[in-house]
Formats: sequence, structure tokens, C-alpha cells
Amino acid sequence: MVMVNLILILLVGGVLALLSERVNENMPRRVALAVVLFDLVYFLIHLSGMPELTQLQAPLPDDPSTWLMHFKADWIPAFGISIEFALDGISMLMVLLTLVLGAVAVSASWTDVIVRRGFFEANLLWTLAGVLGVFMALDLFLFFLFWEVMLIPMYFMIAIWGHENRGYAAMKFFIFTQASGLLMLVSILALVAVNQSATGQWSFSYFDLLNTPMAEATAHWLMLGFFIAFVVKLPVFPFHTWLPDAHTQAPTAGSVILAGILLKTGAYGLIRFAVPLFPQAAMDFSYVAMVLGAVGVVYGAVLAFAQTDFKRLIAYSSVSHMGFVLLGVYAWNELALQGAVMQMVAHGFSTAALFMIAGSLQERLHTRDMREMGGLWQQMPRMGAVAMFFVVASLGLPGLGNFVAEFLVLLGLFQVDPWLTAVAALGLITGAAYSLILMQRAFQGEPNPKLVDQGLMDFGRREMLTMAVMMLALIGLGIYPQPILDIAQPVLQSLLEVTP
Amino acid sequence: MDGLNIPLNHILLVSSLLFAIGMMGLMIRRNIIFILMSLEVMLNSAALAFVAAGAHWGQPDGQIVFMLILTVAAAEVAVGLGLVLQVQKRFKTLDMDHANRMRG
Amino acid sequence: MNAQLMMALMPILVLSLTAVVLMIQASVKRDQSVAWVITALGLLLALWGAGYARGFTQPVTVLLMVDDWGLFFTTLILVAALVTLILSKDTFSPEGERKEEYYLLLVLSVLGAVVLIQSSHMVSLLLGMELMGVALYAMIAFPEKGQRPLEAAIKYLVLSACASVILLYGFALIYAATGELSYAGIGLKASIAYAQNPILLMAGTAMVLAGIGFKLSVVPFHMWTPDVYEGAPTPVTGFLATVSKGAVFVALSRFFVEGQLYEYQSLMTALAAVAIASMLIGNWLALRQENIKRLLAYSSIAHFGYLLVVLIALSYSGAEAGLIRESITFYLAAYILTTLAAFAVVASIAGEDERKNHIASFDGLFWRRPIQAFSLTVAMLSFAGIPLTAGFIGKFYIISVGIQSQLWWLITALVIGSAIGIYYYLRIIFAMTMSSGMSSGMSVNDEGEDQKNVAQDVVVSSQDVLAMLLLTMVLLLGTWPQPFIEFAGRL
Amino acid sequence: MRELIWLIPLIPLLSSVTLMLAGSRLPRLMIGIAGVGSVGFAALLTLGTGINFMANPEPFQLTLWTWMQVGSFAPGVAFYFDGLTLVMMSVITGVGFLIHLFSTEFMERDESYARYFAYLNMFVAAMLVLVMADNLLLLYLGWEGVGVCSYLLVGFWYQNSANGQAARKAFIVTRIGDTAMALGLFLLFTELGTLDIQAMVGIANETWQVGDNVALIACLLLLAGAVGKSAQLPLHTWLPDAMAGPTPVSALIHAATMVTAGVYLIARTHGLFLLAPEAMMAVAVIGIATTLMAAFTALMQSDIKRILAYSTISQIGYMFLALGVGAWTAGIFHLMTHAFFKALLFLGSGAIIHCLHHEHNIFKMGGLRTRMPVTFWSFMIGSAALAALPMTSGFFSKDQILLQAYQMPGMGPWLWLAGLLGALLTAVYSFRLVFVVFFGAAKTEPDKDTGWRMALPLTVLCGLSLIGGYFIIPVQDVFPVGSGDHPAHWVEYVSISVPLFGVLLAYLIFHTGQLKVDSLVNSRIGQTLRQFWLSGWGIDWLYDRLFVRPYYALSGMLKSEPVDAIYGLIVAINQTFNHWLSAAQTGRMRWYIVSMVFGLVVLLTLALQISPEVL
Amino acid sequence: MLEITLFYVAATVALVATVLAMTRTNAIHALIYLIVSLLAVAVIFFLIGAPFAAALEIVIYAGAIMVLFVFVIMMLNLGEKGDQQERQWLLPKIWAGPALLAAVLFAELLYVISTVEGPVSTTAVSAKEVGLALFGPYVLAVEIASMLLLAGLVGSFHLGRRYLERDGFDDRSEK
Repeated sequence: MVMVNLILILLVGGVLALLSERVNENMPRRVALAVVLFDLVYFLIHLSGMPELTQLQAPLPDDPSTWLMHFKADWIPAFGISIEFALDGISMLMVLLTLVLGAVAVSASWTDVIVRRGFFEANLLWTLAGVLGVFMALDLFLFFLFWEVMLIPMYFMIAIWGHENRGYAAMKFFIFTQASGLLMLVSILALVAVNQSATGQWSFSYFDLLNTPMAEATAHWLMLGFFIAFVVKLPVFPFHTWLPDAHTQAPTAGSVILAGILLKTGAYGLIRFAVPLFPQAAMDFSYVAMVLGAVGVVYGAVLAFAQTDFKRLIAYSSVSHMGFVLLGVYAWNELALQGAVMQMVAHGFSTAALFMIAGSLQERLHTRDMREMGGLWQQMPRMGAVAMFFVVASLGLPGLGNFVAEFLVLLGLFQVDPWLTAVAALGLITGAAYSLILMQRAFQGEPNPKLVDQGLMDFGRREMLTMAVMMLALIGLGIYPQPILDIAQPVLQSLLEVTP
Repeated sequence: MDGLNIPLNHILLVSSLLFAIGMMGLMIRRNIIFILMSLEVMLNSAALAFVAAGAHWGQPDGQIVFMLILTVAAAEVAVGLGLVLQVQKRFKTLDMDHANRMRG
Repeated sequence: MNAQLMMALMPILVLSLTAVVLMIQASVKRDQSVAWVITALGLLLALWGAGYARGFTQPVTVLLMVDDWGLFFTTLILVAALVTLILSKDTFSPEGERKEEYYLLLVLSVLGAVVLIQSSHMVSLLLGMELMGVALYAMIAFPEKGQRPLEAAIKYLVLSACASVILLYGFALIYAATGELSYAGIGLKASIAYAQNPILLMAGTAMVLAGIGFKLSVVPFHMWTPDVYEGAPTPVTGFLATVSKGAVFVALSRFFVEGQLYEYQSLMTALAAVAIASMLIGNWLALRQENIKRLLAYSSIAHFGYLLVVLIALSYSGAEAGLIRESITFYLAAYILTTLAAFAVVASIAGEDERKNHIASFDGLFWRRPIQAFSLTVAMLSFAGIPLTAGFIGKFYIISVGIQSQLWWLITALVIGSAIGIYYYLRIIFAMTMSSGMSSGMSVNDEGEDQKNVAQDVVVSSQDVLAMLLLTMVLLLGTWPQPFIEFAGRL
Repeated sequence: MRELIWLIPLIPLLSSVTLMLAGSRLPRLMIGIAGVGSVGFAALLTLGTGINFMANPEPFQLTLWTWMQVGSFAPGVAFYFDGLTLVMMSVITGVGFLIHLFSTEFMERDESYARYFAYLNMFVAAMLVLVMADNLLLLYLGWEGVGVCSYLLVGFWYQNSANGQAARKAFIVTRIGDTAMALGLFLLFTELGTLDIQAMVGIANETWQVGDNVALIACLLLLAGAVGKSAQLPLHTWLPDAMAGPTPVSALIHAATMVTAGVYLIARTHGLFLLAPEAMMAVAVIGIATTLMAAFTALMQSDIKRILAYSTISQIGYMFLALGVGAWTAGIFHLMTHAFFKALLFLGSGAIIHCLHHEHNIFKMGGLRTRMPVTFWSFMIGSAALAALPMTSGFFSKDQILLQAYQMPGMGPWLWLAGLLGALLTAVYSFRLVFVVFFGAAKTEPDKDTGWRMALPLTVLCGLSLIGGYFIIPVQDVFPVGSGDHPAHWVEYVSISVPLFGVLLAYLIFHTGQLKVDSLVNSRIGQTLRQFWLSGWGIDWLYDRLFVRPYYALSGMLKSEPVDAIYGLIVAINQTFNHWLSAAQTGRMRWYIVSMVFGLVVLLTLALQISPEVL
Repeated sequence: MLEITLFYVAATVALVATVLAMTRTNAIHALIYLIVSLLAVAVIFFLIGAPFAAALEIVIYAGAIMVLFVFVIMMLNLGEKGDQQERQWLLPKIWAGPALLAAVLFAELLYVISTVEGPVSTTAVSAKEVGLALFGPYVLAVEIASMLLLAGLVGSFHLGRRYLERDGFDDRSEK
């Protein structure tokens, strides 16, 4: 029930935020923050009863009771559809990430959104609810439902509060994800049909569908359906083109959620569904996936380098970083998977922070074009320093979370394919190139004469607090990632046993 | 009236020819009155086919359908001619090619 | 005719009686509000009748088959008719007088639809279809001014009559081949006739399909749809889109199932071609359409393409027959409710002003009429098949059935079509989120205007109530479909 | 003491963090105290630990915590302390302290005083981690950390975009090497199952024969990292540009410590390199090639810092040569002495620049001998050590390198000869600098001589440069012992005399002008060579054409997102269909009927395709 | 044999009259040809043993329905101008395509029909039989047909009344 409550709190909180606008136009953001924090605290309280991190039990795919939490209630028994949630280490990490970044997103929207705040915060909370659903649902129908539904409030956030080209971006975002979602729906139904013809039982439960016997060709096709849906969301070259537009046009909070959380649903899906449901097919396919990942790493980095739009650059850097996740997942050994999980968490923080910086700049300068910036450090030293921190985090400086992630991924990948590792490692170099050019163009260099006397506000207390949370998180992940690794380890252990 | 040896396919042939002629009329005429007439021809051809088929099976059903077709024809023509009057009034023409305000 | 039969015919009887009462009322004193009340009462009574008749399901003569399935659709159609009636009162009033005939025609058209739904015989099919159609022609042309309604009516009349003739000719050929006019009879004799002379039977069936396909507006018989949708008064369009199409599809399924036509390969090929073409072309046509009624017309083409997948699945043993029937039930119900919701909004926002049918006139609806906008949004999402809406469960059914029957080509077309569809449904939603002069979500502060609009909207109108009701049903079917699935399974 | 070595990097780190967070609010004095004091404290701790270690020269290891554990991959945040570490730490904290002290005066008037010390302290911390790391991953952390600090400090005056450019170049070029090194780490872990250096070397010796191919690849990858960090061919191009940073930074990072990290890395993993003789050879060849290339280039430069930068490259080349020929101790020894005299030279040049209003061109200086005596003597001593004149620290270290190179079987004499040529050139260019800057007529007037905070470090470093050659570094237990036999005496004499000859040449050419080289220089070949050497052998130009421009071109080409064109095509197809189909909706009824009939014909045709079997 | 000869004559008349009806420019002329065609079809009905149908064809079709057309044509007062227009509209380039399409359709139907064998009927279906069936199993159809006619009536009443009430025959004033 805890898991259902987590979602319900956000859903109801969204309605409250919507209604609170009638009280006072500043009310919604307070309500939203309170709701997210309450949700977080609620979750933490229920986690406190958990065993020590190092003594976590491996969640067995055929026995939900070995999971941290499990909830099942009938929903549409006619099709064997139930409201089934379950929580293991990875979902737990993702839920925590979602809630923390959710609070960050609310903070990002604090002064950014000035019209229809109630509806905005409501959409934000509903998106979070949808994402939580994705991370916890273990009934494929329910999963698909959350997968699709979380996009709608996100769509509204982009379409209503986005920037100049928001209609196009929102549309592109929605169509890409929905069209690929349709493929997944077909795959899910086909999988269920195969399972049904084998067992005579309709069931959408993950636990029942694992180990569905099927012909090799069938498995390949079905796997592809899942794969495409997930890699579009991740996103992976060549399905990534929605992302730069969506991220660039979304309001700051939207970008934070998109980059910080939404992309991770794709990675989560790959780890949770695409591979375990079709282990053999996924392994047969892994080389293609890894090549896509490696290409994505380099391609995203090269394109990021070419951008002049601050947010677009960060968006492409996400493409590059998510390439590592794909590599990690399809290398499918413990090192690489741990790296992928780590990357999901670390990238969530680093990119969210960068988007917040971009948003703050846009709020102050009314532009995202880096050609119109320059030398901003002088006027806004705090922002500059913070930006520098997250830039070096995103280029993978050891001691920060992203490094651990990328290193583990590459280390794991090396054991599978050294040459591909070499290609992917190019991303470290190109990553440095775009990260530093970002810093150079916005914060360093000659100050833009037009901006000198603008009296630009440096980061204030709220912003610094938000940033501090993320900085501490990244440092923590960088120098002592063990808790995360310990939480993920049993899960990955049991996942690794699934594959031949 | 026994011993009617007319081959069924000949009657159907006549009927299908009527059908095709009616169809052609429908396609080439622009005047709404002629279009309605073409419809009558086609309805009549279907009626003929039904009566012939009914006769072939020795059942009254064919003729019953024929009668119902008559009813249908009457009802449609009544409304259709009503529309013709309105068309003349509002479009100042009976040319249906002019009634193309809605397209795309 | 015994009493049992009369009981079974209750909805038809009630509707006929309503028509007669309306006639009498008009001859005594013309008063359109009285006529409206009588019509509403008649429809409600018929609804009751449809429930009542469930106890007496049986074939009624050779013509009609009263069963739970048909009665369910009767109920659905009566609901749609009621919605049409409510919309007609609020938004459709030609010259403000003399709508008694309109109500009478509405009742007659519903009667035709009910006959069509329960038809088990070619004659009742023909009569039902024609009764529904003839009344519709007049309803479409009902407004006393303007060329568009008239143009729509004449197009619909001529094309529909042409389609009817094709259908009739097809039945004539089937009759010539089998000597049977009832579906069951055709089903019995068809295989023998097919063995003797497959060509006659196939040609006849193909012509019947063409005729019915016209009414369903599937490609290539779809051309009339946008023009008629656009030209007809909006409530009538809603009626046409729900009652007429729904009833025809039910009749088609009956004909198909009882006539056992799914056994013939060539027919299925033809039908599959029609389905694929409908799914793709319907969506393509809608892609950049600016007029919302035309857009809905094109989208309906695609939706009936989706539905045909289920019929085609009949011919493959992969899917259970019960599931197929359930799929039709669910999808049609979802489609009808969604369409009603959409037209309820269009009718109350755009009314009969043809300029307001442009998508641009929905700009900022979220801030002007939130309930209407929300309702239309849900309707669009349901059309697009997004989860939590009835449309999603419907699509879920169709894909399930398609997969079980391994109709991969059709599923591919369905996926492509749906993907295209998302674009134009979303365009409408996007238009509703815009606000005039708001170039960026942050730069222009137009709250003043919005506040004013919100203030106006505090009063909830009857249209809003209607929209809310339909919206609730669409969402309920999407979120908690189990009771309905059970119900549909028992039909 | 030993348990407290973790404090050594921590104190500068804490100071750095403090300065970052609160720097803008602290008074300058406090900033200076924190910045210098923390390093001084670290130096004292190092000293204490060193004394302790000398008393009981037993290497030890200290694990703070397991950094991350994934399966068998469990690198710790762990320090390893032996003689080599001690040498490195002493250099870093000792020289570092002096440079910090120097900076307090040098940066006195800079508005970002706190930021400067924050970066510098962080650098010291990272560098300490690098040399203290017990495993290659932690070493890599320090390795990257110093890279970032170097980037930050090179681009310290960020408002000039040329500085930013130089900083980025420094970071990215070294990152190329770092990436190769990371691949080496992957390979080593995959093959050996651990990254703990001591354990790894042990396992490697069990697993691999001498000359094993995998060992060779691993060593080459590590070498690539070292080459990048230590600015050796072919990744040396960043170092001259890195002179854009404040001069004390050049002294600390780009002369004394960071650039020698590559040498340290190879020395630290010498156990692996010994398994791959070809890799050793590569190290030696790269070293000697770099030495010569950089020496020739230094000869042509006119920017004082660039001369020193190329000289640094050249000297590190000697260290590589030493490592390549197995003269580990000599290499490290040269590392240390080089740290002394090169820091001295850089600080000296910093003093000049500081006092000459940021003048970098040596030909605009002159006659500074009398006006800046402290600086002059610093430069004299530094240059003497650099040129390896007898009895200076550089003499001892370089002499050892040359002698051991000579002894190398096979190529030895050739390496020795090349080394000699390098030594000659070193003497020429270093004294060219001295003569041009400090003798002759004055061209610019310095406003003052150095203050005490600058003079003190200079003096101390002078002392170290002079006597550093007598130190005995405690690495005898770290490296395998050499053969111990000495080459013929004439070799030694030649080695001693060559630098002297170089000084003489410089004297004759640049001071008295008795040796006329103008005709040689002005000949066509001379001009071409001059240009060629001046531009650093055209390597920058080559890289620009080979990598930088293509990369810009590629990114410019891709900027319009070619992948989107695929989706654009899909959209276009759909729009075309929409266009055609909409055009078919003419609104004419007759056309609609025609289409219906056509549809009927098609449907009939399809339905009449009767197949024999019934479903 | 007589019947067969009569059938072919009637069929020929029907077809020729229909073709003529479809190609006339004057509506009244066309209508008269149409009536001829209907009468010929009535003869065919009679010949294939459906005398009742033949009677209805003449009385209702040729009689009642065609008269409706006549009324409307008279009301609209289509004159010589209309004839000329019709002539222009009937150029080959207009009808060639549709004619081809109709020909293809006919060819397909011909192919279908050519497979039918046997005589049309051996016995006539009497009016009594038809009546019994009509008021037996088909009684509901009669009822529904009445509703259908009602719908037609109401519809045409609504449309026609407005034509008569508002502007009468002359609508030139409304330009």
C-alpha cells in the first residue's frame, strides 16, 4: 500500500496545488514543495524498516515476497491485469531520485513560472506520480499505462509554459514517445498472447511473464518492440532527435524532470523488462545495441560541441551520457550494470543542475544563446562556480558521481568488447570539449558589453540550497558510492542469473 | 403460365446493364434531376434482379423485396425532390458541380 | 404475434409510438418545447424498454433478432440520441421555430437504427438503413438558411442511395445464389452455393460490403464523410457519427458472423485491403485538417478501419470468438461515447457558426471554458488511444485480437495510423492550451484576461454538465473497465 | 605519524573548499594564511613522516575506506607510502609551499585572490593524492584532479578568451592521454583482476613473461597517459600554451609537479614496464626525441615563459630517457632537481614579468643584472643547473642519465649522443636567455625589485638548485638495482664538457657577438629551419589541420542534425500523402461517385480472386 | 417461344429507353423515356411470373413516383436555357471516363452473371402467395416501411413547405 500511497499523495497533491491557486498565486509552489517533501519523508520512513544495505536479499523473479515491497490487487481480472507494484533496490533508487529531483524541480519553477502556477505545479506533481508508477509497476499493463500517461502532464508543461518553439517541441516529444510506445504495446500484448497460449492463462504480471517460452524469432521481434520504446525514451542515436527540442523548449522545471528523471525510465525499462523478458534475444542483439550506444556517446558529444544554445548543448550531452547507460546495460555484467545504474543517478543530478543554471540564465538574460553571453562569472561568481562544478561533473571528473558511473560502464564493457570501449572512451575526450566550451562561452571570455551594467542577480539562497543538495549528492556518489552499489547489487545479481 | 424458359442469366444481364447504365448516368450528369432519375434506374435494376431471383427460387420473397424497394424509392425521391427545390432556391442552379463549397 | 414478441419489441414499439404521438401533438398545437419533452420522454421510455426487453430475447419473425447484444447497442444508441437531443435544444435552433419535424425525424432515425441493430434479415437491414437514412437527409438539410447543410444533404442522399443500390444488387446476387435472404439462411446455404458457384456469392457479398462500407465511410467509400460532417448541423453530425455508424457496424457484424462470411479467403483479402487503406488514408487526410468537424470525419474513417481488424480476425482461429465480440462491443461503445463527448464540446463551442469550426477558434479554451476543454482533451486522448481512456482499452482489444490472429500487416497499419493520428489529435489539444498574444509561457502576462474568463465560467452550464457526464464515462471505461468487460462478455 | 598521512592531502583540500565557499568574505591576509599555511602544514607533516620513514624505511599502506566494490573490483581510497612517494610528496609540498609563498606577493593585486589560492590548494591536494595513491584508480582521480586544476589555473584570467583557449587545449590534449590511460586501466584490471599497484605488479610478474604482448599494450596505454600529462611527443603541444596562466602556476604545475606525473606513473609501474622491453624502448625514444625537438624549439623562442616551457618539455624528455633505459633512480632524481631549478627559473621569470609590467619578450628586456640582483642570481643558478654545469644539482642528475643511457645495450651510445646534443642545446638556450635578459643594454625599466615574499622562495630554491645534487633519494628499495659498473672515463668527461661548451657558444653568440650566426640564420635553409623550430616543429599546425579543424567541420556539419532529416522525410511523406488525398476531396459529387464505383470495381476484383481452399 | 421473344423485345426496349433517358437534355423527354423503360421492365416482370410486381411497377413506379418528378420539373420551370447547358455538359470528354468505368463494372458483372445457369422459373408466384408472405413473416417490414414513408413525408414536407412558403416560385428578388 505504501507504493500506492506514494502515487496517490502526488496525484492528490497535484489537485491541491491546482486548487490552492485560488487562495494565493504563490500558494501552489509551496503546496507542491510540501507534497513532494512529504512524499519523500513518507517513503524514507517506510524504508527505515529495511535491512542493512549489505544484507539485502536478492529479489527473485519468481518470488515477489523476496522483494522489498510488493503489492497486488485485482484490476481487470478478465485479462489477468492487476494493480501490481513491487520495489527492489533499483526501483527504490529511482523512486528516491525522482522525489529528490521532484523537489529540485519545484524549486526550479519557483520564480520561473509566472502564469497559471497552480496548473503548472499540478502537472509537475502528476508527472512525478506517473514516473513513480513506471518505476514501481510490475504489471506490464499498468507499466504501460504509467509509461504513456506520465507524458501527458509533461506535454502540457512543455506546450503551455515552454519557450518560443514549444508547440513543435511538445508535439515531437509526444509523437516520438507515443509511437514507440505503441510498438511496446504490441510487444506486450504479443508476449501475453504467447504466454497465454502456453499456460492458458491471461496474465500481465512480470513474474508470470518471465521465462515465457517462445520461438527465437518471436522473441527477437518482441524484444525489438520493447527496445525501441525504451531507447527512444533514453534516448539513443538515432532516436534522439526529439530530445534536444523538448529539453530546450521546456520550462526549467520541465527540463529538470525530463533530463533528470524521464530519461531514466528508458534505462530502467531496459534493465527491468527488455533484457530479462527476452534474455537470449537481448544477448543476440547486444552488439547492435552497444554499437548504437557507442555511436550515441560520440555523436551526442560532437553535436553538443556545435551548439550555441545553452540548453541544447546540455540536451545533447544527455544523449552522449545516456549512450553510456545503453552500453552498460547491454554489456550485461555486474560492473557495467552497476555503472549504468550509477549513471542514471549521477546524470540525474548533474544534468538537472545544469538545466537549472540554464533556466536561471534565461530568466536573467532572456536568452539561451551563448553568443550573447560571456564573462558572466564576473557578475555572478556563485553561479559560475556552481556551473563549473557541474560542468566538470558532467565531463566525468573522478571524485564525482558521473566518473564512477562511466568508469564502471567502460570497465565492464571492456571485458566484453575492448574496441567498442575504445570508441566509447572517445566520449571522454569529446565530453571534455563540449563541457569546457560551454563554460568558456557562457561564463568566461570577454564580458558581453550589453550585459555588463544589467545588475544581474547572482544565485540567491534558495538556488544555492538546491544546488548544494545536488553537489553534495554528486560528491557523495563520487567518493563513496557504495550504498548505491549495495542497494543495486542484489537486484543485478538476480538479473544476471536470468540470462544464459 | 408454366414453362417459362427464359434463362435467368439473360434477365440478370438486362438488370446488370440497367445497373451499369444507371451508374453511368449518375457519374456523367450534373443536373440533380437527372441524377435522381439515374438512381431510379439503378433501383429498378436491383428490383428486377430480385424479382428474377425470387422467380428462380419460386419464392414470393423476391417480390416482397421489390415492393419494399418501391417504398424506399418513393421515400428517397420525396426527400430528394424536396432537396432539389431547396437547391434551386439557394444555389440558383441545379448543377451539382457548383455545390462544392466544402472540400479539402 | 404473441405478447412475448411484443415485449421483445418494446424499444421499437415505444419509438414508433413516440413518433405517432409527436405527429398528433404537432397537429394539435405546434409547440417545440412540448415536442422536445415528448421526444425526450420517448427516448427515455425506449431506454427502459431496451432494459425490459432483455428478459424476452428471441428472434422476432425472420426479420429481427432481439438479443442482449443488440439491446446493449440499442441502449447505447438511445443514449447517443438523447445527447443529440440535448445538444439540439441548446445549440441548434433554425430560425428559432418549428423544430417539431426535427424531433420527429430524430425519433424515426433512431427507430431505423434500432431496426438495423436487431436486423437478422436483408429486408430489415434495408428498411432500417433507409429509415435511418431518409430521416437523416432531412435532418441534415433542416436549417433553413445556408448552402452547406443543403449541399451536405444532397451529397449524402445521392451517394447513400447509390450505396444502397449497390448493397441491394449485392443482396440480389446473394439471393440468386442461395435463395435465402436471412443471415442465418445465407450462412446455412452459403457453403453449398460457394461450392457450386463461388463467383456469384463472392460478387454479391463484395457489393454488400461496398454498400455497408459506404455507410461506415471506409476507404474507398469515404469521400462523402468530411463534407457531410462539415455541412450538417453539429448535433446531427454527432448523431450521424455515432448512431448511424454504430448501428451499421453492428448490422455488418451480424451479417458477417451469421452469414459465416469470414470463411472466404478472397473476401477477407478485400476487407483487409479496405481496413489498411482506411487506417492509413483516414489518418493522412486528417493530418493537416483545420476544420474540426472535417477532422473528426477523417478520424472516423480511420477508426472504422481499426474496427474492421476485428472482423477480419474472425476468419482466423487464433482469437476466441467471445473475445472478438467483446472487442466490437467495447470499441464501439468507447468510440460512441468518445465521439459524443467530442461533438458535445464542438457543438457548445462552435455551434452552427461555420467559421468557429476552425481549430484556431479553440485557442485558449482551457482558460475560457476549462470543463469543455478538459472534456475535449480527454476525448482526443481517447481517440488517440492513450491509457486511462476508453479508447485505449478499445485499442488494447483490437491489438490483442489482431495479435492472436497474427494479422501482422493490419497491426502494422494500425500502429502507423495511430502514430499519425497522435499528431492531429494533439494539435487540437495544443490549440486549446494556447492563449491569445501569449508568445512565451513567461514573457507575456495575460493573467488579467484569464481571470476575467475564469470568473465567467463559475456558472456551470448544462453543456458543461453534459460534457462532464460523457467525460466521466470515457474515463470510467478507461480506468475501471472490469465491470463493463464482464457485462460485455455476458452479452 | 604514519596513520596521519591522510591529513596531508586533506588539509590543502579543506583549505581550498573553505576558500571557495567563504573566500569572497575573508580578508586577504586570512586568505594568504590559509592558502600558504595549509600547504606549509602539509609540508611539515610530510617532513615528519619522512623522518619517521627514514628511521624505519619500510613501505606501508593505509586504507581509509573501500571506494567502491563491485564484485572483485574493489579499489580503496588507500595510500601507499614508500621512498618514491616521499620524494614526490616532499617536492610537491616543499616546492609547493615556496611557490604559494611567492604567489602571495605575485597575486597581491588580483581581485580573485581567494579563488587563486583555492585552486592552487586543490591542486596540491590532488597532486598529493596522485602520488600517494595505492591503486591506479585513486591515482587516476588525482591525475584528473590535477588536470582540472591545471585547466582552472591556466584559464585563471578567464576574461581573456585566449587564456580560455589555452586552458581548454591543455585539458583536452592531456585528456587524450588520460583516456588511453583509462583504457590501460581497463586492460590491466581485466587481465590481472586488480588495480592495486603492488598487488598488480606481483600478479603481472606471475602471469606474464617478459615481452608479453598484453603487457606491452597495457604499458603503451599507460605510456600514452604519461605522455599526455608530461607533455611529451606527440602530446606536448599544450604545455607552451599553458603558460597563459599566472607564472607561479607555471612554476608549480607546469614545471615542478604535474608535468612530472607521467614520469612518476612510469616509475611507479616500472614493474610492468620491465615486462615489456619494447615499451621501455618506446619510452626512451619518445624521451630523447622530445628532448631534441623541444631544445631546438626553445632555442628559437623569444617569450621567456615559452622558452622555459620548452625547456621543461625537453628536461622531462631526459627523465623519460632515463626511465626508458632503466635508470629509474636517475629519472626520479632528475625529476626532483628539475623541480628545484625549474621552479626557480619560473619564479624568477615571474619576478621579471611582475616587475616589468607583464612583459614576456626577452628581446625587450636586457640589463636586468644590476636592477634585479636577486632575480639575476636566481636565474644564473637556475640556468646553470638546467644546463647541468658541474656541481649544480642538474649536473648530477643529468650526468647519471647520460651515463646509464650509454650503458644501455644496443642503442645506448646513440641515445647518449643524442642526449649530449640535447645537453649542448640546453646550455645554449638557457644561457641565451640569461645573456639577453640580464646583460646588455636596458630596454625596459622595472619599477622595483622583488619583495621578501618573492625573494625568500627564490633564495631557498637557489640553495636547493645548488645543493640538491648531493641529496640521496630514498628509492633504493623501490627500484631494482642497476648493474653498478661505470662506463669509460672519457664518456664522463665528454658529458661534463659539453654543457660548458654550450655556455661558451651562447656567450660568444649572444653576449659578445663574436660568433656571427646571422648569415647562417638568414640563409634560406636557416630561415626555414628557424621558422620550423619556432613553430614547435609545426606540430600545432599539423594537429590543427588533422584534428581540430576536421572536428569543427564535423560538428558544424552535424549541427543541423542530419538524423532529423530522416524524420523530416517521414513527415514530408505524410504531408505529401495528406496533400494528394486532400486534393482528391474536391467537393464534387460526381467525382465522389466515380471514386465509389472505382472502389467497387477494386473490391469486386479482389473478392473474385477465388482461391481453391476454403478457410 | 412467344414469351421469350416478348422478353427480348421488352428487354431491348427497356435498355434503349434507359439509354435515351440518360442522355436527353430535356428533363421531360428523359422522364418519358424513363417511364417507357419502366413499362418495359413491368412486361418482363409479367413474363417471369410476377404479375403482381408488374402491376405495382406500373401503378406506383411509372405512375406515382414519376409524377413526382413531373411536378418538380414543372415547378422549377426548366426552359431552353437548361437544355443548352445540358448539351454542353454532355461532351465526350466528360462521359468517356465514367463510361469506361461503368463498362468495366458491367464487364465484371457480366463475368459474374455468365456463371448463372438454368431457367428463371418454372412456376409463377401468385399475388396470393406474395400477400400471405407479406402479412406473415414480413408483417413487421410493412410496419417499418410505413415509418419509412412517414419519414419521407415529413422530410419532404419540411423541405418543400419552406420552398413554397417563403419565396414561392420566384426567387429572383433574392440576389
